[in-house]
Amino acid sequence: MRRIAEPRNKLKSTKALQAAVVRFAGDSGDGIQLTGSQFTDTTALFGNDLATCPEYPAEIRAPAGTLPGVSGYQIHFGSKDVLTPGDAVDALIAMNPAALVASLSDLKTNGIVIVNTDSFKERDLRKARLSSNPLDDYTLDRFRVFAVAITTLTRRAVEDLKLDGRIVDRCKNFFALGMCYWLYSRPMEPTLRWIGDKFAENPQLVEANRRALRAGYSYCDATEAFQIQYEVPPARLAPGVYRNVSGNTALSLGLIAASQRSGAPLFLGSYPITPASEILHELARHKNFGVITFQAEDEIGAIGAAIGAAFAGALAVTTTSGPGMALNAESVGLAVMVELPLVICNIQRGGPSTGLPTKTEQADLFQALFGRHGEAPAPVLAASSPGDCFTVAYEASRIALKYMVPVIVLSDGYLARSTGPWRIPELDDLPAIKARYRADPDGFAPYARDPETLARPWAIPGTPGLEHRVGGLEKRDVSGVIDYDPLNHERMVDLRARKVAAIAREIGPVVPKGDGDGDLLIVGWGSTKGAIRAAAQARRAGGRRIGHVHLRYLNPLPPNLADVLIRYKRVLVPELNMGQLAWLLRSRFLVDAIVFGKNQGQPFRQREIEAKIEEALR
Amino acid sequence: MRRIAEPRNKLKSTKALQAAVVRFAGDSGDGIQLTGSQFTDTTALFGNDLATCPEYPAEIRAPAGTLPGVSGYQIHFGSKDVLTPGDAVDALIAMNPAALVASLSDLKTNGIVIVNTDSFKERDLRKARLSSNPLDDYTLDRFRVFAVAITTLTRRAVEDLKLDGRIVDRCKNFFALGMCYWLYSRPMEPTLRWIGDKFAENPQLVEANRRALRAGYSYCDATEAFQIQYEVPPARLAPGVYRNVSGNTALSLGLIAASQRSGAPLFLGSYPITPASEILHELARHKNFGVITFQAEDEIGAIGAAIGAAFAGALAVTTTSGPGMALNAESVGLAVMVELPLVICNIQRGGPSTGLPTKTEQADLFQALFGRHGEAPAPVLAASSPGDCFTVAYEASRIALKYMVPVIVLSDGYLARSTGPWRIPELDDLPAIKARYRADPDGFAPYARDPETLARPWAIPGTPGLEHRVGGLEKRDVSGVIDYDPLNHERMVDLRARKVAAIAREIGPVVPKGDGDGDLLIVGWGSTKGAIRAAAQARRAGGRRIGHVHLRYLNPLPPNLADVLIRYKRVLVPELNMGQLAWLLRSRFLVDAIVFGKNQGQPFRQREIEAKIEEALR
Amino acid sequence: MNAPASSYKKEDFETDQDVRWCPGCGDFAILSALQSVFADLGVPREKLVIVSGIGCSSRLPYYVNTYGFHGIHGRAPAIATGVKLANPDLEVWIATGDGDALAIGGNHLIHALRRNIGVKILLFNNRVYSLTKGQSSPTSELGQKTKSAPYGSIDPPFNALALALGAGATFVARSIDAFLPHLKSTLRRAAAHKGAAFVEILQNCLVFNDGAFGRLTDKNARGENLLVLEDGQPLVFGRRHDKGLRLNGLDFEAVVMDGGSADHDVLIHDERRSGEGYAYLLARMSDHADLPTPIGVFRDVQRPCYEDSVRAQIREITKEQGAGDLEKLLRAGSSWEVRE
Amino acid sequence: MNAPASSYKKEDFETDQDVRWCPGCGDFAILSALQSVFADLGVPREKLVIVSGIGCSSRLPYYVNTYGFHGIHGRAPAIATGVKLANPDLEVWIATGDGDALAIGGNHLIHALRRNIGVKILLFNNRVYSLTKGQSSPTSELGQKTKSAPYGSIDPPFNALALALGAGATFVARSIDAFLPHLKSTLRRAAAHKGAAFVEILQNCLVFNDGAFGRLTDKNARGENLLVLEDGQPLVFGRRHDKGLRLNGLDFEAVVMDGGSADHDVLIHDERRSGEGYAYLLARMSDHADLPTPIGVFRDVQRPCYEDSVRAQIREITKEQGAGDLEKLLRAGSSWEVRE
Ligand SMILES: Cc1ncc(C[n+]2csc(CCOP(=O)(O)OP(=O)(O)O)c2C)c(N)n1
Ligand SMILES: Cc1ncc(C[n+]2csc(CCOP(=O)(O)OP(=O)(O)O)c2C)c(N)n1
Ligand code: SF4
Ligand code: SF4
Ligand SMILES: [Mg+2]
Ligand SMILES: [Mg+2]
Repeated sequence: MRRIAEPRNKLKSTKALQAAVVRFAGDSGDGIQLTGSQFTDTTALFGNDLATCPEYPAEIRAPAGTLPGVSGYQIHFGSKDVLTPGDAVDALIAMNPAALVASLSDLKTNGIVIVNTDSFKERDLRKARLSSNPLDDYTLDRFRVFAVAITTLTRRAVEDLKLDGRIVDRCKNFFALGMCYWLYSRPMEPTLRWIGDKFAENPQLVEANRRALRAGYSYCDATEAFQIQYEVPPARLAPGVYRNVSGNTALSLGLIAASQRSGAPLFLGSYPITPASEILHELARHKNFGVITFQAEDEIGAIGAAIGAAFAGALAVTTTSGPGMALNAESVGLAVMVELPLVICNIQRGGPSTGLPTKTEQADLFQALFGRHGEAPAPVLAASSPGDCFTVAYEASRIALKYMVPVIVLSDGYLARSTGPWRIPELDDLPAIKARYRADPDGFAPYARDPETLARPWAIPGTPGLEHRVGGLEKRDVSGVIDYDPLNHERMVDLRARKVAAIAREIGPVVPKGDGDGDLLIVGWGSTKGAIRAAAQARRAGGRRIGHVHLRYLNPLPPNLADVLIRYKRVLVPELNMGQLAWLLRSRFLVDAIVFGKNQGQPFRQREIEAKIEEALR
Repeated sequence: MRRIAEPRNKLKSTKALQAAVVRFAGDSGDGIQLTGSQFTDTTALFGNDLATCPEYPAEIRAPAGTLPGVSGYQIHFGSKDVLTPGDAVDALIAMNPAALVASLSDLKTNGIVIVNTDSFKERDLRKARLSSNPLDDYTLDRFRVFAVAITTLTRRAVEDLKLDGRIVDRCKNFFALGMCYWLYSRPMEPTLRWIGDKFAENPQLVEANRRALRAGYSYCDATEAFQIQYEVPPARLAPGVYRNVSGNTALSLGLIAASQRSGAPLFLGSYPITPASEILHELARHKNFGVITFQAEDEIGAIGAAIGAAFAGALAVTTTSGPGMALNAESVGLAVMVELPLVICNIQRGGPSTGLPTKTEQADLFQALFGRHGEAPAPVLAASSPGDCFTVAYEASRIALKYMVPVIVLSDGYLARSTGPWRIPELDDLPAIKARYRADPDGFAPYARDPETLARPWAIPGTPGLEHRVGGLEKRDVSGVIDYDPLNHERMVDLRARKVAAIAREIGPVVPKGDGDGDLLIVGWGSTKGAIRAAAQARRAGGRRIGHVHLRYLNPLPPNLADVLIRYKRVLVPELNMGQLAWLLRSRFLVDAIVFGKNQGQPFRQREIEAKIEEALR
Repeated sequence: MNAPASSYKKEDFETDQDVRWCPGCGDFAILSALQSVFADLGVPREKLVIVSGIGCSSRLPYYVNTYGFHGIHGRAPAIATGVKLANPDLEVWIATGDGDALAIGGNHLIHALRRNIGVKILLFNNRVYSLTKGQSSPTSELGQKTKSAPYGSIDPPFNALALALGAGATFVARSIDAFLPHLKSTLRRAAAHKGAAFVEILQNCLVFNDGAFGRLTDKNARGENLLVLEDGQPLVFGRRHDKGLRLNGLDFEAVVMDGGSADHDVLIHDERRSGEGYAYLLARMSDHADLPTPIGVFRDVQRPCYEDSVRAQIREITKEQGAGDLEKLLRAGSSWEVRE
Repeated sequence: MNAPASSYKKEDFETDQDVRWCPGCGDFAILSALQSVFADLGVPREKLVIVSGIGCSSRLPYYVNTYGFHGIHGRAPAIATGVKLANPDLEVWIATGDGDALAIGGNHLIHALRRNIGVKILLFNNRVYSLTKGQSSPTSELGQKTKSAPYGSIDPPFNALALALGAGATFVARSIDAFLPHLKSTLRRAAAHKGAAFVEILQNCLVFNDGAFGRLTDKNARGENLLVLEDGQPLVFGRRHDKGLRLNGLDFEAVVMDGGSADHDVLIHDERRSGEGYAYLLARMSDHADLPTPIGVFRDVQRPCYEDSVRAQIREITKEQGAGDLEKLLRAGSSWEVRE
């Protein structure tokens, strides 16, 4: 089923758009996330490219109707490349006053605002700390406001079902969804079907929700207030099978894929922490892949168990966020020393300390690169989009297994939660990956190295004749026995560094997007990719000669980066921190990279980067 | 008592030296450390400048006579500035074969080797894994060897005391010491006195040890083999009262001094770890200064308690080494966020992981600067000599109290153990330092800031009217309540960074030692100061134009550093790591600083730096 | 400015912060109980310090108008130890959760109890990680479905009180959010104890583990499932107070009290019982399906408390050696003078 | 290459590494006992894994020719848990010290015991930090002078066995380095236990705490101070085996066995006793100056072990859902196809 459109009301006019940004906002009890994902699924099936960004309240259940209780879900969809969830909102559906005021500043002038008037009573305004009703004052002057009694209309639609009032009111989000489907000419079929599956056990609920959805749609179709219906034609995506994934889901799938393809059973040692927990949740659901998820007593127990599992032959993983990563520092050093494969995922959040746990930030790059005592280098990879989390998790596993090293994967709260269409890879297209267990006792030495990768052998307990001891003390080259000899230490420090550096050979050259040389090279990493690309495209369209390099490999850096950097007059590094990658580039290449830091717990807006580009070029 | 010399044997000749390097080496049971420190104390009292470096076996009690069981003590003393314990040894006292072979490579050609022939039996050679006797083969051809039956001669000297054989043999180190006193024309008086005090409860022991000492002296005086006696005249040290201190002792004293002067009681939360433990031991001995030493269950408990104590008004300190520092990362971030004074001392050792716990290294600079999640800046100071540990500990406390920040102090295993003469400061000369507890409820806000230092008020529990809450979540400027507002977060990230950066105002300009401009600037930090200075002096004497800047403040950097850097053609950064400070300078100043890393668990030799200087200037 | 300690009202311990718990959360009751108890204690407000870790429960300090420290996950006992050692005059309370105290913070907890440092530890046990939205905790029950154990937990839970006793706790109690008077009196008892006081408060998380303690709070069920400990009173329970506990060798067993001879075997609760076995058996009761779960004060005994020992040692040494003299200290050992 | 498991000799478990303990250290005896026991177990050498933390004791893996992992300080139980979960066929042993296991590693230890993961934990208790040259440990005794407590320790020590029981340990035992046959048989019992086995081994550190267990090992003293537990045998001690333990309410008391009626009260040791109180009282005996210190197996009961539960759940779910199909998994949820 694709591209089914509802019958059109001939009295209304239709306007084609290249893209649109819609935000659903309401109280966390209002089912906003569900509404948003339904809209997203329908839009994906419809064939648009898209990007989404949910926003949850920081509290589990902040008092209903208050500002801290607002839940939001934004989707940007279009018929061209959609790179970000959108700077500015074309249409806002606000289920209560708090949701309205929280979103106002992001709304385009002349944008659409649909409000549920039933929740703009005196009491509701008070909860949102408003002294006057925004529907009555000047607040909404700049916008096209549709004041709809959504609750009342929903009730009316399901009246005869004689349902409990609380249940009825829970249907109102489907009414709102129906309105949006009308507004953007989306088919209702997928959601109607979904409702059927979801509430299969309660036919009355199925009926009520379906009716609400249809009622919303019909309401727009019938009422005079709504005159224009929009159309956003499907995008031309590369052929393939797609699904919409969040970063955390994609990361989990990447790990399972790596385990399945390599033959090393997946072991996750983890301790819950926002925004990494969903990886633990997701992997715990797939035990039929032989996945072991071990929720440890703390992060140190989690990574400790992962190191033990790696010793015993598993594809071992630990997932955490900044604070947990800080606790893990000593254990990462151990993994570096014992040279075992390990994938360490840090889903970054706002810091320092407990910081802004529900917000996003990229301020743990230094920690990933340098946050250990002694010289303890480890490869560091960063994912740049929800779907890319799959690729990076898989690639990190590959490197870990091939080089016998702990590999650090950086994602962040924004990637973790936001979604985008992901082309599901053909299994045969995935890079080769293999657990190479040593079995042959002949010539075995625990720290003898593969001449190419410098990897030591993976001789797992249970293998006869390979009994040996590893540990955190410095070891003698080849034999692996404890050794404090000065020159041996220097050799081992060097070997550990060279092993990581050698991975660069496998990293393809970076090829800047946009102009291959020119005035400005923008270098980014991680979740900022969409915003940077969109901004660069826009400024190039405005006549600028700009290239954009987005780094997946932060350590080692791609081997041709130096050559690329010198082809531009200036280098700009936008990051959600105070300039950590910029520091790295400055030090490594002695290039006067311009720091563009943002420390607001929020992703970049395209326009912020555009403005900075212009400033840099001035 | 100073400069008492023993009567001279007129038949022998005397040769004056500017400096000499003596190493005592033997089994860890041989009392080597005690012998070395007696020689040192005497030499200090005699008026030489000096530097020492003890080396302990890694094991508690490695099997007697083996290579891992060798204990060493090296002293460099002279009549000019003595900057290092010496690259090469003028005189070695080797109490057994293992001690001899372990030291051979450090011995100057034509150097003196005194061996105790009584311990060069077949069995002793086997323990040292020697197949032939080095006294009989070519091994010692390059040296002036004095083969002395030290054990036998000692026994003979105390024969009539009818002591237990084991006790008698323990006296032999005093015989050796006596020989050295003769060799370098040192007075025996101080040690004779010390023996009297030390063994006061056992007059027989006093007698035996004194006899052994005198016997050693007389033996050299009498026997023909020893023809030349050396003299190293006193140095011209700046006037003042001196004592010989190790880095860990000086650091402990600095903390007590800071507490006494500031009025904030000293609280140490610590967990034992080599080479930091002696600070805990030392402070635990001074409870009559009101010092609380709390040995916690682990490092996290230690720093946690310190943070709690800081909240309650103490000058709070934690001491650890790399692995503990790694564990502390999360808590340091908390201290940054709650903006409480805290002194965090990392006595670095060889890493990564457990690494080389008894060896020295400077590879935790990155960890100190960047080893936390989020943007969590903290001042970082490094000590450069044993005595400087006092100054730096005091200064770190001053900064912590003045700016309400956690301050990281870096020392290392080499500084911790080695000793040098330290001019005891006059109390009045110490910089002002003050615990500024807030008492006035008027206008109080927990995150209101001093306009100059940006410090928030220290309002300690027990103060009426100042009840407030702190924590690791982002806080609103001034009021300190939890706040996830994007712009507030940015402001706070910025404020925390500016507060640390502002300390630069108090850092005097760096003035290079040596040439103020020229071909090469050497920039160093920490314990390498002596070796760098000595090498730079030597190369300047060889005609090079070299300056040397040694950084005490690693964050923030001294404000005039950029101006200094550009006055030289090249910049060389010798460090006991892979180039961490060099990286910092490159990034910060875009200067092509040359990395000179050494990763051997050993301090620099002067000659290594000299060679590198020449290479850099080529 | 501050009201005199004797005339506090509960409101004096409220702050202007919005309380950010889910409406209906058991944490509200605990907060309210604590504020009331603080008002009654007669301790000046500025001498009260609440330290917490991370979790829904650990938000508590923000809502009580005393000094407060919202620490990091699991570290409240460490921070609180530092506060109390630095200033033993303060009354230091800890608010913590089952994850905070028993998972990541387990080590600090047992060491605080071992040392018997004078802090009051309130463990809000809802058998789940709530702030992080519903994973298993070390007190989650076998089979309990959570986000991290979607097929049911296979990790056997800790018995928090048995663990505390094993670590050497001198004061151990249990109460329930739903029983406000009992909770208050338990908190009062904790306040009165000198040394470490460990209080497990069974707390309902209505979002992620609603009804976890229904057996104990439900009007109909609780009679059979709950045993309220009272010092000097027999160990009696049952809807009609008709059952008692007696010893069978070294185990407890429930007997019906029918006025017969068995009635005399029923044990009398003794909080100060010196042997450790009694409190331990009481603590282990909740592991046994056939025994009721006790609430109240299990054990309240005296051992020297840590902050006193620390101060006493300092006093003693200072008496012996005299107060430290910095000048002398710096010049200790062999020093020498160099003159111009 | 490897000898058949059945014909191992002790020497098969030696390595070519120089043993770096002080001559005379109690660790040698433990090493030797373990090597002998390994030789007898009939487990192929490659299936044995020894994990340790940091400390003198934690050097042990280097000296045993099996797979070995010298971890970081305190984390051996975490690492061992990962090894055992990843491959339950392995026999996983932990060598740890009183500092390693009870100070920094306390949390991992109690959680390993709670989960009942099948690892054998050998705690070398010398009541001091030896590797770091003599600081206090959590089992140092009150008043013990150490480098970090030069005026005597004021920290009350843990009772390791009580702590283990409080955490839910299923196998708890104590032995002494000096009693080689007893030590070996205790290790053999640990090897035979399914689930977590916790063995405290009193170990003499002759450098930093020499004679700490003299009361128990000294020929003259030990009769009165030591009680050797034997399953099914009465709790008897005394130089002339003339004293027994009986219950007084819920406490143990020592009685002289004079052939009189009191003799019948003397308790019979029962390792498998289901109630928790008995083993706990045995564990607490060493805290009481008037009671002897027991050695032997205190408790040996069965609970499901963690690695089994983990595997069972995986098996069950796989049976229900079928083995995972990667292709299907990737395409799960609503997917759509875009054609050329
Ligand atoms: C180092 C670290 N790890 C993990 C977290 C995430 N985290 C916050 S609260 C919490 C558990 C809370 O559970 P509990 O202590 O039972 O408190 P509750 O929310 O149930 O009251 C976790 C895992 C964190 N903040 N810091
Ligand atoms: C994180 C960390 N903290 C501290 C240390 C230092 N350390 C090494 S062993 C040890 C204690 C050893 O005591 P114990 O476990 O009793 O072993 P023993 O030496 O007595 O056998 C300590 C504190 C370390 N290696 N790592
Ligand atoms: S999630 Fe549970 S524990 Fe947290 S506030 Fe809500 S009800 Fe309370
Ligand atoms: S220091 Fe003590 S425990 Fe360590 S090896 Fe020596 S005797 Fe054994
Ligand atoms: Mg909880
Ligand atoms: Mg020990």
